[in-house]
Amino acid sequence: MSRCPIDPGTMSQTVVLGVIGSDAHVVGITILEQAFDAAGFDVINLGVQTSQEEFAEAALEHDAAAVLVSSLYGHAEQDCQGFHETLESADIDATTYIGGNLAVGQDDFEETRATFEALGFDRVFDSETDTEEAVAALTRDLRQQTPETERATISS
Amino acid sequence: MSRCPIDPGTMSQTVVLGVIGSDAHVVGITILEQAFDAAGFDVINLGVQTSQEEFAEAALEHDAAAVLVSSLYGHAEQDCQGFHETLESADIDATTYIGGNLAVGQDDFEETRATFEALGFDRVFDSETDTEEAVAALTRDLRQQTPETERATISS
Amino acid sequence: MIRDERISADELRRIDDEIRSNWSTGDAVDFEEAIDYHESLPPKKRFADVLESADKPLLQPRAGVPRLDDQVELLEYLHGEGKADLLPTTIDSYTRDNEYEKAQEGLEKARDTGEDTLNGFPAVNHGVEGCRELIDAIDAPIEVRHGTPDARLLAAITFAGGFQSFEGGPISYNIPYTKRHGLEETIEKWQFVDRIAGAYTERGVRINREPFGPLTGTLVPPSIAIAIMLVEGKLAATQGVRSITLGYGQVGNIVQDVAALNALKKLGNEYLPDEVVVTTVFHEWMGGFPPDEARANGVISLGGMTASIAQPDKVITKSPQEFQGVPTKEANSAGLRTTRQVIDMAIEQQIDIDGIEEEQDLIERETRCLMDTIFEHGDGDVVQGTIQAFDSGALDVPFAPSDSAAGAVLPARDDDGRVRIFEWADLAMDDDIKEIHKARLSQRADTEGRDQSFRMVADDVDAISDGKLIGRPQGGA
Amino acid sequence: MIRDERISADELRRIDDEIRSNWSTGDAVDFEEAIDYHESLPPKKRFADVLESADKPLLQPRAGVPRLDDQVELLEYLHGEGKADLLPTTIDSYTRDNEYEKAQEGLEKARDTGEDTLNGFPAVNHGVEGCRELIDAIDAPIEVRHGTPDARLLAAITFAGGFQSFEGGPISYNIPYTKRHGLEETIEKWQFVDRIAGAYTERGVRINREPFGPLTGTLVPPSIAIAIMLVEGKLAATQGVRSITLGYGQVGNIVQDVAALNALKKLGNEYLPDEVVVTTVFHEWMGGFPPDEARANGVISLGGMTASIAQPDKVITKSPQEFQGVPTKEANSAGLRTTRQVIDMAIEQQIDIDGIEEEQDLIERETRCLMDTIFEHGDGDVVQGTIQAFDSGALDVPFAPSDSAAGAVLPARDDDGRVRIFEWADLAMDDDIKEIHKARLSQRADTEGRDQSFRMVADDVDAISDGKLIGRPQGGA
Ligand code: B12
Ligand code: B12
Repeated sequence: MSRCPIDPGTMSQTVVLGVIGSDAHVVGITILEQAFDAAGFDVINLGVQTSQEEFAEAALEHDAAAVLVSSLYGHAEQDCQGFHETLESADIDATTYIGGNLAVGQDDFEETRATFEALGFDRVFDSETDTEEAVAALTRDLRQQTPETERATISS
Repeated sequence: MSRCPIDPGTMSQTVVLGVIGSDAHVVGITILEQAFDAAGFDVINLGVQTSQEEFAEAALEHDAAAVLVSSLYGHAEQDCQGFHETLESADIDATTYIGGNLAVGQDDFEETRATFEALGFDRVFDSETDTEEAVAALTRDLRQQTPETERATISS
Repeated sequence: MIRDERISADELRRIDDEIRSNWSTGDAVDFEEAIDYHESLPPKKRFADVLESADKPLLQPRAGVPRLDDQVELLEYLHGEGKADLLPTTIDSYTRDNEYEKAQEGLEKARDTGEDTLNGFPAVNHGVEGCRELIDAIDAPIEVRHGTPDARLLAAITFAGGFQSFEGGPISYNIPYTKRHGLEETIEKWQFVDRIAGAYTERGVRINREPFGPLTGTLVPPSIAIAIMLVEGKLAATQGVRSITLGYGQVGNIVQDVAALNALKKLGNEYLPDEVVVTTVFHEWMGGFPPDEARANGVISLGGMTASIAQPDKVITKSPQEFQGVPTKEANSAGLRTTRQVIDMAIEQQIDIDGIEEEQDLIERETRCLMDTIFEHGDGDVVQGTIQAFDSGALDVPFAPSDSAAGAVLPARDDDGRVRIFEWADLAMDDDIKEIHKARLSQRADTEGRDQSFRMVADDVDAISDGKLIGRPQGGA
Repeated sequence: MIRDERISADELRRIDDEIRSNWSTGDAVDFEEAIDYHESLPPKKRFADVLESADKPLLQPRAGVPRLDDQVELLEYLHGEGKADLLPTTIDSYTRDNEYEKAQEGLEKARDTGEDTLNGFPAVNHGVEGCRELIDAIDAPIEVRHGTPDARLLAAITFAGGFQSFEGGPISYNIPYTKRHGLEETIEKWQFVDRIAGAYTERGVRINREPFGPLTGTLVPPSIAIAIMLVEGKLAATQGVRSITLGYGQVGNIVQDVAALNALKKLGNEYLPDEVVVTTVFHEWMGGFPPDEARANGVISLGGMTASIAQPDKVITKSPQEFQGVPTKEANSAGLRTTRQVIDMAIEQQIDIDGIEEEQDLIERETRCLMDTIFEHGDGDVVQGTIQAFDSGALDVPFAPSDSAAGAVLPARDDDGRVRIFEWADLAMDDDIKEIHKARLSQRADTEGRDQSFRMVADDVDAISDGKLIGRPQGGA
């Protein structure tokens, strides 16, 4: 199979990735890491059981363009309370995504999406998300934020 | 396994059994025949694709105490229109049961029961019916109709 | 005296004219124009080609509702959501009885009330145009499935209507499906059906014919089913059919089922003429289902597992609602997807189970006994042989409702769950084979500490719906 | 330096006092009184006896909700409607982190709102009395299932609360479940858990212990899982445990799964002391499930099929809603009944598949390599050996999130769908075994016309949820 990395643009595109709270589901981020890496991003994978502060520290240190939070075990809502405040207080203005199994039990995803958008995430992904989908979305989102080059807007 | 036939009483207890309409599902009545026979009834099995008239003729000829109608294929309601009128016009006053898969599709059984009771059947059985259940019910129903012996009423 | 001979062109025309006058829609059938229509169909709607060129088992559900638009919607759903490879159109019971008048009433009632007052699609009433609307709408091949003893008009209309596959046969749609039709009568009628299929075939439109293998669906010993498939395959071939799919219904014992499908394929190629392309179809369990969708899914999966090992060309799936009644489209698709998942997970695995060859050998020997008796009864003619063999009981089907079969043979499972014959009646079978069955069944009787009796048969009939394969006495063994 | 030695009575008492003061409910634990309580339980609630005396695989689901009455209702349902033989109580994630305060908040919120704000039953917060209410209410044995690195308080409370089976172990509840706990630390903590189980055992209350076999649930090569089971079994035995259930998670290839379960049983009996009763548990597929209940039922059924052949003592079932989130009780029961139907239909059949002995032999040889390296690393001491072997990477688990494991080993399926090792890193394995894996994997690479790479691993991770066993390139082979 041929791989077609989507060119993420010229500026450094560092992505911080991790599983929040005390969640230890690592397989998803392992796959995500590989996909973002193959697409040309610089990926800082913090692994599982990452605290809000660790996300903030890493984002600051690496001047991350995006922070990608994963949660599978059903406690995402509690774990993400105040997440964006933590980022803001460290002056981080990165694009934030969250994805995985975000609710306990058999929930309706639209409700879940609304909950996490209200918490401040730019995009919310369910666990059926294809890695390509996430890579494409981030590529688009980051391009639109790049003022120096003129680009045609890609409709989302 | 020991078999405990339920004594259906002293008088002749002939049961006419058949599958109505153009339905050819024979396995159920084969099993029912064997069960009623083992329980001491005289069973006249008319087989599949039996018309209302054939049921009436057989009931008359054998002075049947009960007429048991089976239907599996989903056309029972059409096939049983006027069934009790056919019996009445031949002066047959037998207990009538119907059983099997009585509706097309995934229906609520209580509705189905009401439909067939309205058509005149004394009892309506679904396809989860155990043969023993049917034998026990008929034994009770026929006893209650036997005036010469005094019996304690068995609650149904 | 009817024999296994091709219907002459004159005769074909005569019957064709006659049956087309049985219902108003018969007029619209025009063979030449129909050939044009078939030729206009894209390759992916050509049933025989799609089936014969597949490299893994194709899945097909059962489905039929009275109204045309509902049928389109239903098949689109089964294709899209259920990912069915091949689609069905199941015909209603009135049409099967040639009661087109009653079917018309049902169809009109369905149109008025929106309810499904018929248990299938009345294709004769929908006519050639109605059928073509369906064929045009659906992006996959579609087969007519029914259970009609006299399917001549149905065949004439549905073939002209663009269907390229037609289930059934003179024995398989007689013995399990009807009480009073004589075999001679149904053979004559199906010779006509096969002859029109043959006529299309000669013009390059290969109509696929599929004898109905499961018969009564209830503990049918493999060799009986296979013998009947071979007979029906031969009859169809004589009339010019060149794409024949022989069927077999799962009995639930994996070794026996794989052996039976292997034997079916092998004997099919052996007994049918070389010019016929023989394919096989495996029906997921056709007997009584558990009254519980979760357990039904287990039954369906065991079918998928078996299919992944035997690799028939086609699998007819069941739905988890089989017990209850005609399934919703969602349940029907679920049955397809469950089957698909099991097959796709297992099919690349090498699963060679011991004892399959031995069982296959037994099935083949049994089938040859039955075929020999048929040829003997007919003095070499398979039509006469079949009629006479059923008449004498040398050929028989368990639980047959038909007056044309003795229905005296009784099956029961052995200690391993394979279907054996408990009561032979007059079935023609070598003594050494009978001894093998007897030994297997007495082993089971020993395990259970009870005598072989009809009770055992009845317990086996209920076993799968009660959650087991073998109908052991309760609390026993 | 921590070694594989029994904790002394003094030490046991000291730790016991210490941990019981970690949360208010610890006070209520009274060993002597607890023994009385266990003795009062009827035979059908004695986990070890029920499991060890069963004559066919017992079924057990996973289930835990925060509130006591809901948990009672849930387990009653799974027992009644799901016909589970053994019941679980799955503990919430805060308790697993020893965050009893947060668990308390969650529990109170659950009580106030009626919503399940925790992903399990906070047994420590419910305390001894709460646990006993559950044990009293349910007419079957119940196991504590969790994922807790430091499960000392949980064990003290649940054992006193009447539970007689406890899942987990120092490796299996560390490596897959947590990032920062050192192995030395978790081993020490689990020695205590095992020691209390041993203390009960000495008083005639045989607490069953079940190391968690599936590990990360994702393409774990059988020998790695088995080696870890043997280590944890040995550690438990040293502390006096006498009923040990070794676990294994389905990889989906029937031959490999049956071979692995056979090897697990055989090596378990060989490596563990004679006085231990060794049983086995088979977990239905623990990796990513299809996002479709119908297809999930196929995955579950393949597990049932495998169980019917391998006949482990227990099967942990999955629900068709596994992909989505914590299942409803109906879906959980459905998973049980689907599994039951498949097992009951297949278990009486003789299904001997070729190649099982060969695969078993390979698994055993691999496992012995790993066990040898452990003994060597520890100079005969299994505790030190395990710590050192993980440290050097001679022992490793694929996809391990823990800092205590290299997580450098990478698995991939071969052309038959068996899990092989693609990247060995420092795993201790004989070269001839490595060659076998290499040959199998290059056969697959050939079939697919692509190189072995992480892409293959990623495709295999997704394969079952995408509907296949092997992650072939799309549109390829
Ligand atoms: C494997 C597994 C485990 C393994 C994990 C091993 C490990 N360390 O990784 C083990 C067995 C240890 C485990 C433990 C637990 N698990 Co678990 N587990 C699973 C399972 C079966 C598969 C997860 C997986 O690996 N999938 C494959 C990967 C490739 O997919 P993924 O993780 O979904 O990630 C993809 C997408 O979600 C998405 N994505 C994920 N994150 C993000 C983030 C962003 C920004 C984006 C864009 C996309 C994205 O892209 C990824 C790549 O394709 C799922 C159920 C399922 N999905 O089938 C349950 C599941 C996630 N687990 C569950 C639970 C409850 C637990 C436990 C709490 C309970 C228990 N039974 O012990 C513990 C938690 C322990 C802990 N502290 O975290 C629940 C969660 C319930 C909920 N949310 O409502 C699930 C859904 C099972 C269930 N139905 O109950 N589990
Ligand atoms: C085997 C079978 C067949 C065989 C029948 C062979 C034969 N001649 O007997 C074949 C394959 C030929 C067949 C054909 C058809 N079948 Co069919 N068949 C079944 C199946 C799978 C099992 C039936 C069976 O034998 N059960 C075992 C016996 C022991 O149980 P039983 O018949 O239910 O009888 C018991 C009880 O119902 C009860 N009972 C029955 N009658 C009575 C009467 C009284 C008075 C009492 C007290 C009790 C009682 O006691 C019996 C003994 O325990 C059922 C589905 C299922 N149940 O799993 C579908 C089913 C009955 N068939 C169905 C249909 C639609 C058909 C066809 C119309 C369509 C088709 N696919 O071709 C044709 C009909 C042909 C015709 N003219 O009749 C539908 C009926 C739909 C509905 N009612 O809504 C069903 C439910 C399948 C489905 N889900 O779609 N079928």
